[in-house]
Amino acid sequence: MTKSEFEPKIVGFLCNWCSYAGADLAGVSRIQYPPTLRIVRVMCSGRVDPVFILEAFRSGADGVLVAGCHPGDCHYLSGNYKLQRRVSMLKKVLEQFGLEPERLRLEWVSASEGDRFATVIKDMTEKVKKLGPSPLNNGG
Amino acid sequence: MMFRPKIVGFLCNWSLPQEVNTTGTGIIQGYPKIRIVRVMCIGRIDPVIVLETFVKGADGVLVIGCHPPDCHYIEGNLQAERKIKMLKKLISRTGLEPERLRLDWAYASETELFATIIDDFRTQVAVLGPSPLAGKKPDENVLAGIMAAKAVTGDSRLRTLVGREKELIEEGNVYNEKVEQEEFDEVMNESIDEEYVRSRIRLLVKDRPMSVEGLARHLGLDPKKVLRHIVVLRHRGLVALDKIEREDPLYIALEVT
Amino acid sequence: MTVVSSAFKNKRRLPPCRAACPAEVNVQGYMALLQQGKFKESVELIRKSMPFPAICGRVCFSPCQDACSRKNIDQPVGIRYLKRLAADIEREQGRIKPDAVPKTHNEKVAIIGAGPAGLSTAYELAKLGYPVTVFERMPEPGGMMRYGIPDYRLQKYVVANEIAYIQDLGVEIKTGVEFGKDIEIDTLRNEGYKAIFIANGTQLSTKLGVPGEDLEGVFPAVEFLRDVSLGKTVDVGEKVAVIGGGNSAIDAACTSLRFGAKEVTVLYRRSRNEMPALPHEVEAAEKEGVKICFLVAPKQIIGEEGRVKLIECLRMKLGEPDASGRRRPVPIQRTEHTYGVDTVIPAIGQMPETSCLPSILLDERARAISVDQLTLETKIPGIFAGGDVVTRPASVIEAVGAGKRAAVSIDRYLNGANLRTGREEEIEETTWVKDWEKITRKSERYTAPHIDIGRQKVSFEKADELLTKIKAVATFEARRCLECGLCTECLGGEELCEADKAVVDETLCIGCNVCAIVCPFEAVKKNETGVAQVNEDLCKGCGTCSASCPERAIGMQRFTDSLILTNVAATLGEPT
Amino acid sequence: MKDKVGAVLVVGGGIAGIQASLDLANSGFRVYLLDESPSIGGTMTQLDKTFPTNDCAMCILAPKLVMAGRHPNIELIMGAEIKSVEGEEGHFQVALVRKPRYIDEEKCTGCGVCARKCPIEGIDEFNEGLGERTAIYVKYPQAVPLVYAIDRDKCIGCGTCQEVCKAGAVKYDEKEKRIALHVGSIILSPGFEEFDPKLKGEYGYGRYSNVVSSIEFERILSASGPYGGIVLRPSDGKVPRKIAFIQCVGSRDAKIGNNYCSSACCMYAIKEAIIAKEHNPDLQCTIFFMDVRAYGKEFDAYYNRAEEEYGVKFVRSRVPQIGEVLESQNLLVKYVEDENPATEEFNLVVLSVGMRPPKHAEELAKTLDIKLNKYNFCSSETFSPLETSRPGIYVCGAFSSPKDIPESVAQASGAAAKAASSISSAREMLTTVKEYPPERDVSGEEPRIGVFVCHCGINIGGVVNVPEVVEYVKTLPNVAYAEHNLYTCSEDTQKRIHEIIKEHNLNRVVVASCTPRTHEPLFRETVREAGLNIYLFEMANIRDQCSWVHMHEHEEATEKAKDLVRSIVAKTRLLKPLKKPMIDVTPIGLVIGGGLSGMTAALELAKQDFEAHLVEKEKELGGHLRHIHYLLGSEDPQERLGSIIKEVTENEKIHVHLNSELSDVEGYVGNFKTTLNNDGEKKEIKHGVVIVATGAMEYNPNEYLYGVDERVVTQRELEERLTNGGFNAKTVVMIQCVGSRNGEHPYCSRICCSQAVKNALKIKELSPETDVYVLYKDMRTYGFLEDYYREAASKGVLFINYDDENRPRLVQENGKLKLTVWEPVIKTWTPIEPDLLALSVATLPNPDNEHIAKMLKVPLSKDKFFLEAHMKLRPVDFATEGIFLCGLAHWPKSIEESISQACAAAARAATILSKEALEVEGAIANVNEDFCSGCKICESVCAYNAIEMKEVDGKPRAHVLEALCKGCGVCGSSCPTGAISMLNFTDDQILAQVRAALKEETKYD
Repeated sequence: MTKSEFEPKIVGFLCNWCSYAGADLAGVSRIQYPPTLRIVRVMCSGRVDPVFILEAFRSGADGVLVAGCHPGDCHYLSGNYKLQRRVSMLKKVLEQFGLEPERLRLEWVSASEGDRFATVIKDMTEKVKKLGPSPLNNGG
Repeated sequence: MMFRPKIVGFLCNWSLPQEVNTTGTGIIQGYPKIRIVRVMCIGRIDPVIVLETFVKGADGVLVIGCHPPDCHYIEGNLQAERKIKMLKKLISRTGLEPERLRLDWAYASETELFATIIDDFRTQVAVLGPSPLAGKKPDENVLAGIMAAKAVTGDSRLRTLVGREKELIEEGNVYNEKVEQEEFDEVMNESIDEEYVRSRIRLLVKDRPMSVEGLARHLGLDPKKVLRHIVVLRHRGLVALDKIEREDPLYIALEVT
Repeated sequence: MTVVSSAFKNKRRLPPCRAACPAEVNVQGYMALLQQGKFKESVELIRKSMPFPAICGRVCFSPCQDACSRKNIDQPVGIRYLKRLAADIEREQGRIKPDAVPKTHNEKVAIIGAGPAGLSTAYELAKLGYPVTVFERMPEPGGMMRYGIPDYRLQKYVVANEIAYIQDLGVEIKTGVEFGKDIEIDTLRNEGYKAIFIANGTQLSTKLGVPGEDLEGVFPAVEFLRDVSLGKTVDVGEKVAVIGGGNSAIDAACTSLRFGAKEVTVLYRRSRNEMPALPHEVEAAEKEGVKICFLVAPKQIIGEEGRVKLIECLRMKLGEPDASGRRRPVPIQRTEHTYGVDTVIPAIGQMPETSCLPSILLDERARAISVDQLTLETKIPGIFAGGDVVTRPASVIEAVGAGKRAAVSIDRYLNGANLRTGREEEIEETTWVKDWEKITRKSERYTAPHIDIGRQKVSFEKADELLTKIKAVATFEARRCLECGLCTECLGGEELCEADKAVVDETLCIGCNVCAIVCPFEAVKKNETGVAQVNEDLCKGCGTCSASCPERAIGMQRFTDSLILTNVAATLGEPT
Repeated sequence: MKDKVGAVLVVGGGIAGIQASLDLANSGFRVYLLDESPSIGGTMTQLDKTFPTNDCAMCILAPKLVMAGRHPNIELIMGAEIKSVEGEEGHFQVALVRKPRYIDEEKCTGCGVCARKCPIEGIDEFNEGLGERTAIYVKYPQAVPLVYAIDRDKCIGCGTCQEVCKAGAVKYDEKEKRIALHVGSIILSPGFEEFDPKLKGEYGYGRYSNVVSSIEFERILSASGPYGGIVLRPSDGKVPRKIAFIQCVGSRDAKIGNNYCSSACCMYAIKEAIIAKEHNPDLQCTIFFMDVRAYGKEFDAYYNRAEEEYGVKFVRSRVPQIGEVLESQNLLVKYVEDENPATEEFNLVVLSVGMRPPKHAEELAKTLDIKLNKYNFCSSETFSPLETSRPGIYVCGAFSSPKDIPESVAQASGAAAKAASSISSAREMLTTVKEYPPERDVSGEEPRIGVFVCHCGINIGGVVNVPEVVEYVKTLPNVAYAEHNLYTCSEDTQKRIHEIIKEHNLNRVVVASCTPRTHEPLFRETVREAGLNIYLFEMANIRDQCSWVHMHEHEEATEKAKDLVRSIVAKTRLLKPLKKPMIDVTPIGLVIGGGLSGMTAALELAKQDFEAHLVEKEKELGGHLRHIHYLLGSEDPQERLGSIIKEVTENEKIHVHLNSELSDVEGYVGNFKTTLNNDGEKKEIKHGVVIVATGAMEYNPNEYLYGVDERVVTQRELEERLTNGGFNAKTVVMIQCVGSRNGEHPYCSRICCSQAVKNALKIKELSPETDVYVLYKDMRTYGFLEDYYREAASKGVLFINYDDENRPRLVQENGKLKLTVWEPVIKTWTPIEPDLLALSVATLPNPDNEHIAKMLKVPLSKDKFFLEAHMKLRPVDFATEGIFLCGLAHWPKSIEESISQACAAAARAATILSKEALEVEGAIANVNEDFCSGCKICESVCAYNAIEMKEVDGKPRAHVLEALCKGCGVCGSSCPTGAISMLNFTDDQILAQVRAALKEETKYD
């Protein structure tokens, strides 16, 4: 992969108890994945306000990942359900903005799924690379 | 033409015979055979200066001080004696003949004794022939040895030991025990050996990175010992890993800020 | 001429030798010059303190040598011998002829007596530009130096030469003028002398106070030595007895030998270590054959036809110490014994001739002039007195010292300044080794290498070579001086001065204290912030600390590493 | 009788000693932690990484070292030995002698000038002789206490160190100091001594330079080791191509009297091989072993990954001898493969040395008057694994029996429980509460941020260009100070941060290093001690989420690290100080599961005077123990079960709820409310902590005709027959790993090997002439169980090895069972006709785990057992505070291990129950009443009912119940008017973090 090829920038909102711990486990197990992800830690995926996701795209993110605990695992019981509804609503909104919905991705990652977390990132990086830079992003 | 050795004489001001011309170039009528460098006391002579003198091409260095216990500054001569003892051990490792450095005692009033010392040393150096460092192309190996020795005498380890030697042996250490001379010599010899080899290694890897095996071959030492020295040099931040070629890590000197 | 070290300014801290010398002669100064073989300059330096280097070099009791701290290592430096050698060399090779000092003052000063005290005052005042006239009773100036000390100890030409130096400065000496006869205080005042310094010494011998004292053949020491120095021939006969233990007794005894006496005996009422005479002079006399009997005192002198034949003496034992601190001799009854003698020379002391002096000047027992100890001013303002006439018989150097002090008082008196201010501080002795036990003493006594020059005639080259050898020994001896003073004040100036001090780079020093360990002078120590600090007063500049410092944080002001290395390069002729 | 002394003496400052001390100190007891060497940490400090998580040993140990070093109730007594112990349980008088260290511990700052200037050098024992150290030294840079010591035999007394020491800490005249202590109980955790490989002359250790011990190899691997983390050969500094690991050096070796297995060597050898390959991928590692004993939690997964993913070769063969090739100093390893001898040349050989009892174990035993077992380890019973022969003196760690770090940490907490229960009445008697300096009011101050970027040895520094990141960080607005450190979490750097905060007047701190999940509390503590509120601190994770996952892209990793730090700094700029509300604690524990573990945990809580509810699904207590009739060793399990049940039922502090199940769990640590369902009748219990001891289930096999032919039984059924006389078989065959180590359950059930040996010995005892065969994949009789394995073999039990390719085949032929087994030695399928076939079946997780995990909201591991917070740091805690775990619910384990873990769980629970009130999270919801329209959406979405409506001058406004709010933030992002802001995760903080993560700050638009 030559330097000049497009390197997407992905912002990841990870919940402290499951997906963030999963990302840590990927590190502990030294599972390599592309350095495209910038993680923002929140206590629960339910904390992710649609405003955050829109601001991420506005600030030039080519893709946004929101990852929470598997349903039922949530440390705060049901935060992840709230997230699910918000994301499905947001995808429709993005479409109206002319942003491909695939740029926003919702995943459930548990504290012990280090390798799964890595595969999610690899897969998302490929997909966003195919989509090319975000139209909002002035190539910054 | 007959080899006339260049000898530098470090003479203490108080044991210098009157007729020796104390100012100017130090080459005086009565003694064309020796170049005098006058110092207030031979205690003033820093080991680094002696080695620098050899680097500048002297065939022999003669240090003449007041005969103990006669020293205008009480024990300057005794401190010089211990420094030169350490220097001789160090020089013998560099390939330069330690006999090219000599310490002797004299009285200002006894000009004859002064003359005989000079003549005797002159013949001794003549026998040894010109210094491997003198002339247009000095012997690479000996020069590297002396430069390494110079770095060692500039470093605090040996200077601390030799500076404290007299007090440790005559008055005793912090535990109020007198240190035996043999025990001290053992510590000193060990320190000289270690620091000298480390200094050689550091100079060698200054210009190009080398492997433990390369260093061992160059210095004719057991690679195991060289590795132990690399460990210490790395710990002191003087040497670092440059890169690994096949199975040989190469080390490079670090500039100490 | 500038002097390097800052130590020069606080004058009152003096090395032991200089503090012990009544005339505060800068011994360390001329030692430093001698070390570099600068004989002429060292005499010039001595003359800055006093005018008689050659004389003192011969007769002084050298208190400076007793105080020399080198005695703690082997033996003191031969200060007196070196002073004499320097002065003799300067004299033989043509004394420096000073040009007369211009008269910057017009107040005329009269000095009574051309002895060491008088001449010293004249010398000091002349240097200050005062018109000085010295009135001397005897035909030649010099006082006791010429007439009190026999030729073998102090050659006349030496005295003349040194007095000539004073005259060259512009001092006028009028001989044959007797105070109290030809001139008096009032005549001098009328002649316009503003200040008078009475230093006519002690002329009269002290009487023995025993029967038969005025028999013929009893020849008081003062007159005996004066006549000899005046060139009269004196017949002392075969056997001579000298009464007394001072220098004049020994001089009289030795002079008697030189006048043909076969058997000369000195009778001294106390024991050997109470003798005031110089020990080496006593030994020299004994070596020449003089016999000395101790604890003996004359009871009476028995004469035959008015001429002395026998002297009867009593044995003494020493009782309680008297006023002078010496133990009082007490006669032991029935120990009378006699010595057959042709001449008896009493030498038990001298007295000033006070009859010619106004009584107001005299002390209560009218035996000497009483003065203010500090300013040497007598009861009459403007009139000062010093030397033997005040202190009764004392040494040449003490007289010179008194002369110097009187000159200061006269100078202040004539300028109307207070005589006492700033003169009371006592002297603080500096020595740089705090405890001498730590210093290794030398086992064998040091004996100067003996040079046999003998009396034989020598060619000019041989003499010159001989002189170089003597100078070499002298410089070596001078090098033994430990330079206890802060700055040698050798007035040698910047290029000559080799004073060197250590200097610490505080950024490099880590406070490991090796410098303090190697410095025997405790001149470098860690200060409270834990960094090495040099005490410039104590630092001798040997440089050992600089060469031993593990962090190479100590350099020297003068003998820097780079200077030494440039010298090395220079000597080797930098290899191309 | 005299009242008890509320203090405990812990002998030995290794990981076990430290863990025990922390648990005791945090539950109200004063602790004297004693260690022979100048600093605590024991052998673990020398390790590079630890299995099976590959965490760097120092990263796990450093937080515990720092906490122990700073804890107001723990007093470190270094360089000391016990001279005498008098008295009895509750009040011991201990006489200690402290050897002089010649440095004043109060004054020494550990700056190291003295060591840099000391002219004397000696062998560096910490680096196992591979390097040099000076006469005045500290064992390793992160030592706690960070105080230097003088090696009196080496030092010539030149005085340099005293002179250069700015703190004036050097005291040459320090003498031996006698110390007298009064303690209530004593815990022995002196650890072990590494077996000296010189005693096995045939391996050439000490003669061949390239034969090293495993501890030496740890130092070679370590980034802070002599070779800076580059794997080299000591003989010539070359990078080895092929490394051989020889197992069981000094273990399972009757010839030299060490017949026991040292338990941890298989695993650390595999780890060393994996880490070595990580250092340079084309390295080839071969491990020569007899049995790979990967019996612990997820050990087998680690073993399989080593083999498949890392390509480590495993050769099952003893190595009789090692030779040396003179010229190259390579090594010739002789071994046996498929019965024929072979030799292979290696560049480096690592001897996996076993564990010997600590150096002066006998002396210690004599002084403390405790019994040792025949190997000089501390002897203990199966049912009282933590107690020595003398009441009041307890044991944990390797001194009780060789074990790995997770076991040692669990045992340490267990010993803490035991030590605490015997002096429970003296709790809080001698402890002091930690004093903090007053908090600095930073409101109104311009943000002045201090950034500390960590190398973490080579973990970060090896990939990310840390100095470049620091230079970049200095350009960020409001960053007042930035620097990089080798280990930011170490004690010395904590002190540095403290001083720098003061010196540069910082009011916010960022540490860029590893994950906040493990290290945030440690740094918050340091920041608080420097007078700053703990919420003025943030961490950027540039290790686990950057350097470790982008190991081959150094530039990109460095750029990403810069972005992550810039992003966190952006959030830090907006951080506000917050206060932490206190919640009270109901000092009652709830234990789920009435098996051995449950009962032990409940008993331990009761002994510490805490009330406990014990909930058991069935109608009687006992769990699996009811089916165990005899043990290896002399104790009678049924008799002990009876006495435990009696003790539990008679203890009035324990409320037993039989045939009861959990129906609902509400609340949080200190304030749980659980409703039990007792045959339909509901009962509500209030309690402060939960201990999960739900045990496990035996696998019901469907292979080997089980259930079809009644001659095929499980080991438990065999045990029943052997006890009630129903046994008369002539040939018995046992098959191991039935249901374990296969696709479905890829883990080892740990206890089946010892169960098989137990039954085999029983058979030989009852009818010696019966033939017994045991077909095994690996005989995993670790620790002292090895003795029984050897005893069985000597009594004629035949052990035959099989592997997955050729498993034993069973058919029913004319009424007989016909078993064909692959005979590896003669390489043929040999038939055996057993009268009885015993299957060693796997231990499976309890099916109820799913349901209970949901209720308690705790995670399960991949194998469906419960997942603990951290395998090494917190083995018996759950991530959720206040919930603990022990027994088979955690992982299959033996009776002693279950008891130890049960006590450990009780000890951990006691650290909470012993407190009246707990400080609770400060980052919770905050309502701005002006914006709140009273729409109640927040109330509906909050899962904790932590927000409700409240009348505010007539209008409904949202109001947060601080004690209940967990700070999840759901309400914050659901509120249509933005009235709710989440403290420490406010909207603008997160938005700033998002913007900065993507691009350079420009003036905000």
